[in-house]
Amino acid sequence: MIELVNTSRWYGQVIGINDVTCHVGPGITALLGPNGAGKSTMMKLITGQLRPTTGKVTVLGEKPFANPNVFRKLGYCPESESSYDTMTGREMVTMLAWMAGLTSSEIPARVSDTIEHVGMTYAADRKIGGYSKGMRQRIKIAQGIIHDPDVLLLDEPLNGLDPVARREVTGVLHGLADRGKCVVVSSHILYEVEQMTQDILLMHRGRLMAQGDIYQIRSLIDAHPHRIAITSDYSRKLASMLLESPDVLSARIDAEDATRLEIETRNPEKFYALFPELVLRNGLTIRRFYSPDNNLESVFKYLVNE
Amino acid sequence: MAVATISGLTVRYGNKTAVDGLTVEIPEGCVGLLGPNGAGKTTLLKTLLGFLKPTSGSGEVLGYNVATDGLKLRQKIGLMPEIDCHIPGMNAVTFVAYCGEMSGMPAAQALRRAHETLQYCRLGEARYRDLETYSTGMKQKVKLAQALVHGPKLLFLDEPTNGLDPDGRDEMLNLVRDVSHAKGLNVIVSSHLMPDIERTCDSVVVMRSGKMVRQGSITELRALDAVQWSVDLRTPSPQFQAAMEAEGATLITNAGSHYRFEFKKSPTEDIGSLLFAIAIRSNAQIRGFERASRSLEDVFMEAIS
Amino acid sequence: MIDLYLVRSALRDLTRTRNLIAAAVLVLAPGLLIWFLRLVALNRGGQFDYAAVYSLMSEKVVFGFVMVILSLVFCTSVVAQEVENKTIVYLLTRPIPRYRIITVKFVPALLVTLVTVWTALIIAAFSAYGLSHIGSSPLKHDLLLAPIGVLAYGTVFLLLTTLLHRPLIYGLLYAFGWETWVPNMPGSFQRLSLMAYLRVLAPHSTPEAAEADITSVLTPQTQDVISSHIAWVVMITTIVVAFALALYTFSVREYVPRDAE
Amino acid sequence: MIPPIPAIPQQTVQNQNAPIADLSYRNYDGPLNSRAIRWWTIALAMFKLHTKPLSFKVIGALAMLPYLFVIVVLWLQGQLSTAGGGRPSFLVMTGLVDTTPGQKFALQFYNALGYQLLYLVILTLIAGAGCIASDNKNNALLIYLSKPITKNDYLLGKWMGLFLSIFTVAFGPAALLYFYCMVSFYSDGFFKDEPRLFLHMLTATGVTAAVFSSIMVGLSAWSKSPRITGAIVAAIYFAGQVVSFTLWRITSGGDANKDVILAHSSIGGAISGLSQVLYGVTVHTLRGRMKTGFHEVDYAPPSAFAMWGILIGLAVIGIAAARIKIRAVEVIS
Repeated sequence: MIELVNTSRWYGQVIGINDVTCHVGPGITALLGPNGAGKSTMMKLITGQLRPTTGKVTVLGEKPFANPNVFRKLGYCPESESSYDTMTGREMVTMLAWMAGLTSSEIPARVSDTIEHVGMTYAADRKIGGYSKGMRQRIKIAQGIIHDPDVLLLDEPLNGLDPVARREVTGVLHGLADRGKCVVVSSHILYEVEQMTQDILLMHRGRLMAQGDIYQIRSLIDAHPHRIAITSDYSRKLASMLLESPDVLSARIDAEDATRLEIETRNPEKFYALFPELVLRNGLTIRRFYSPDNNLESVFKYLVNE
Repeated sequence: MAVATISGLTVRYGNKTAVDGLTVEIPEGCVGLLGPNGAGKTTLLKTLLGFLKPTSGSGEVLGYNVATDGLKLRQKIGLMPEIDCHIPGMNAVTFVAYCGEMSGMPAAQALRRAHETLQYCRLGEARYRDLETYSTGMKQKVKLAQALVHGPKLLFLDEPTNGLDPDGRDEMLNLVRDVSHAKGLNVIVSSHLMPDIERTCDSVVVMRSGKMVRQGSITELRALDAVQWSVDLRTPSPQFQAAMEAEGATLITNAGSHYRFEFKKSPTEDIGSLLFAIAIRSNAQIRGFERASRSLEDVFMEAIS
Repeated sequence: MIDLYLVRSALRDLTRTRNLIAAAVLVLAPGLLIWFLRLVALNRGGQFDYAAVYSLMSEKVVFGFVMVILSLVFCTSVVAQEVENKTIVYLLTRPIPRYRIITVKFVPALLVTLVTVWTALIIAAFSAYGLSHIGSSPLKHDLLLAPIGVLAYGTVFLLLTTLLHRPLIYGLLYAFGWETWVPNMPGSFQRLSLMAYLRVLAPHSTPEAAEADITSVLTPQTQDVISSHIAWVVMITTIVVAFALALYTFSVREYVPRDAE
Repeated sequence: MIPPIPAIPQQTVQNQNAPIADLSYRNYDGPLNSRAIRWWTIALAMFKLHTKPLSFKVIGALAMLPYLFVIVVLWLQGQLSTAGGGRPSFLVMTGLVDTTPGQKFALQFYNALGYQLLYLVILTLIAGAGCIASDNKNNALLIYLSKPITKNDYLLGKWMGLFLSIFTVAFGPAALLYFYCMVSFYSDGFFKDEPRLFLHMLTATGVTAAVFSSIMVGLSAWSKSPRITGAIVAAIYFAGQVVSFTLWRITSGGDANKDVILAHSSIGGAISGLSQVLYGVTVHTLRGRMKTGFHEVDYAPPSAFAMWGILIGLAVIGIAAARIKIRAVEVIS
């Protein structure tokens, strides 16, 4: 639904995004990357606020810049906290609903429904100027989904939301995705993303570093060294056994907790496949088994920090 | 000993009650202050700083009365506000030294401390640059440095990791952890991100609609009555789940490749062997397992519902 | 239908209490000044030259100040305020062509300016001439010409706001630097200023200059004369060209500032 | 799943004699200044901040020109009076110089301050427009007030910082002129004729700086945008001057000493009126039109009471406005 072909965008001499080619289809896609990686630039290109310096951006088959045909089916929740401070939440959503081309008869009901959907009914008639960060965030999301867009882009939508609101909003996004809409969410908080989707786009220094399914990306990383912590009563015995394997690079017993053994393997895939047999064959009692590197956070760190 | 003792504290703005008869004793160490938006956390912090006069009730922080000893209090407290703030036209060193001087430090001492705290907050050569050119992560560090410069005994951190990317967040959390656990400062952290609280705090206070609804150490609050195990597979596997259920385990939650099971019968002695055996049988690959406890998020959701 | 709603919503925003108070001050100021002068004249038993006073107020205060400052503030805020508050993204990602967005925001700004200028003129005229002599006043002429002036300045400021990052500053420089000095320059210099043409269209008999300080009498008083046909042509061309350019610029420019990431 | 971080062992308070120092963070138990002078810290920091921009330095340097001009005029008059043999020079006729004992130097100081006023206004706008407005914009107020200072410390510091910046520019060149006159005209009765000139000069420049800073602080506190504050102050200043002067022209009908209070009822007008009162000079000038010719006019100083009243009123309103607005916390309705 969204397509970028060799897209680059500079701001004068400063690079925003650099030669990005990707395709985003229905469902939730997470756009990840450290600050300054180009996530916001990419969103602005897709939402037709900026034009690419080189390359091509198409949304639903058309160029988005100042194109009403695209905007009819596109929703956007910007990152900036500012909005129409002198309006009430309901007024702002109503105005933007008008501008989205909804008809006057359906607007009041539609606005109330959407505001209810993001859990803002209790404060809808207060001035936005007095809203907290979380309340602004929800009104911003409401205006983005008011016209039931096919493509929805949200820039850091969960920033500043409390856990309750976060669950509600995630629920709303899942609802949209289940109906075949294309939802792109950028975020810093990786554990949130892990709960939301498996499809990611990872940006770094303006380039698209990785894209696809988290598990696929994880197996790519399996080719690189990996730490695994094992808690058992036989740390030393286990260490010597494991060190016999050529794939285990090091084994270290925790200085404080002698039952905790941390090993480093250069072939995690193979290690994970062989370890259960080793345990079962030798009748070892393992009480805890986990890898500090086995989450999106370390995938991210690994890719970004090289 | 308690850092702050609050009894029956009520704070109103106009006709809106932000803190409503709050009674709580905040222990020493690193304490997480949790609550949904509008629960009165920020108001509570502002009252403890002596900005707002309580409508009724009393509060004592570090032995000072919050209603009358605002100045003495602020000498001993450092505040890291949630919002972006800086003084235009200053670089980080000047700014932090200036903050030190406002707390009464002689100019030379303030400058010395400014360098010391900025270095501690991992802000290298960038500290000579104008604050307006800083990234979010650097601004957060400067905000922390200015709260530390006058050597406070108590630190208020309002959403310290807001808007930070994973690296920045990691650095900030390590700093908070270090300052509270190795440097002997008392810290109150308010955050919406439960993993942050889990990493930095020892205990939490949960607020809702201006009242305290739960308090305790994180370990206690997270303890589960039942024995549950969480298992992380390489990819989601329905066969594994079926095999586990055949062994008498009940599935509690499943998110992607994360599973959590509860054993109704007494827990097996050698859980590792059991899990590995099932995994081999069902052709799944275990990437990790551990005795589950409740997540702080669950504790929080339960407390405020 | 959409347009009507948006015009109404923009109007509501323009007529907020703060704006109304400022407008009220500007509307009442010329009238109050006239009353003050009238009182002084009566106390002294002197003659109150209402025609001269009204001319002074209408040319210098209403056309020269109230109209310019109001169109400056309201018309530059059409785009600049949205950019400054970062709310323009909401407008630019809606399925409405950009030229329509800017037009529906521009029309209310013009209306508010025009109504304020009209009110100020009416109050000034009635304060000066009183009910009895109102028929002999040039009020009708001024009221008819006010829209031309408002449109001319409005479109110029609209163009500024679509082009420049800080239109208010440049607008102030233009309005109170350029437009106050150039019309008084000798020779054909005055032809570079809108105010000179407006003065031709709405002529006011300036009272014989009171005797001046030694420093101010040294300026020569030799200006060429602009015919009213030329004035009409210039004014209308300015309005059309500035408006068309503003619409075009707004349709093709990017208004999203780069985030300080 | 986020793995828990192992607890860092609790460390006891650092031993001073430890062989390896912990360079990370230590507590501060050093000396503290008295709380009574904290406003001065703010004032000094603001003074440094205001005077740092290049624009301030350039305009500040330009603001010395009027005093240089006055020195040139005094020197020229000296040359002309020796050459002219007793007849009044054109400088005397146009009012640039007054040779009456007791008026001679005071008039020069008065003129120089008058010429300088425009520069001082621009400097006030450059330095002061943002003095509180940019704190509002950047939420710096929260930082200030979370330190052990009060609202009054903050306000006094801000005011004093701005005052010092303007006062330096107003007083500095005046003091130089005073020194020049003292050295050059000692024998011409500089001290004998005008013994209290220094005091008058100090008051006139001080009041100017104080009024400008009070008005600026008051308006700045109510704004979030330094640019708009600057534009508003400039508009009030210049429009007020034009309106009050025009009104005076019309009501006085050409009589130079009628209704003068009206001519002085604007910020700039009141300041120049008060400085005329303080220096006690009668301004002598030529008026008229090319066609009808010129005649001599003398302007006597306006009422001292009215001038002080207007200026003190403006200053009090400014400071009160700032005091009302400054709060540590936004009250949410």
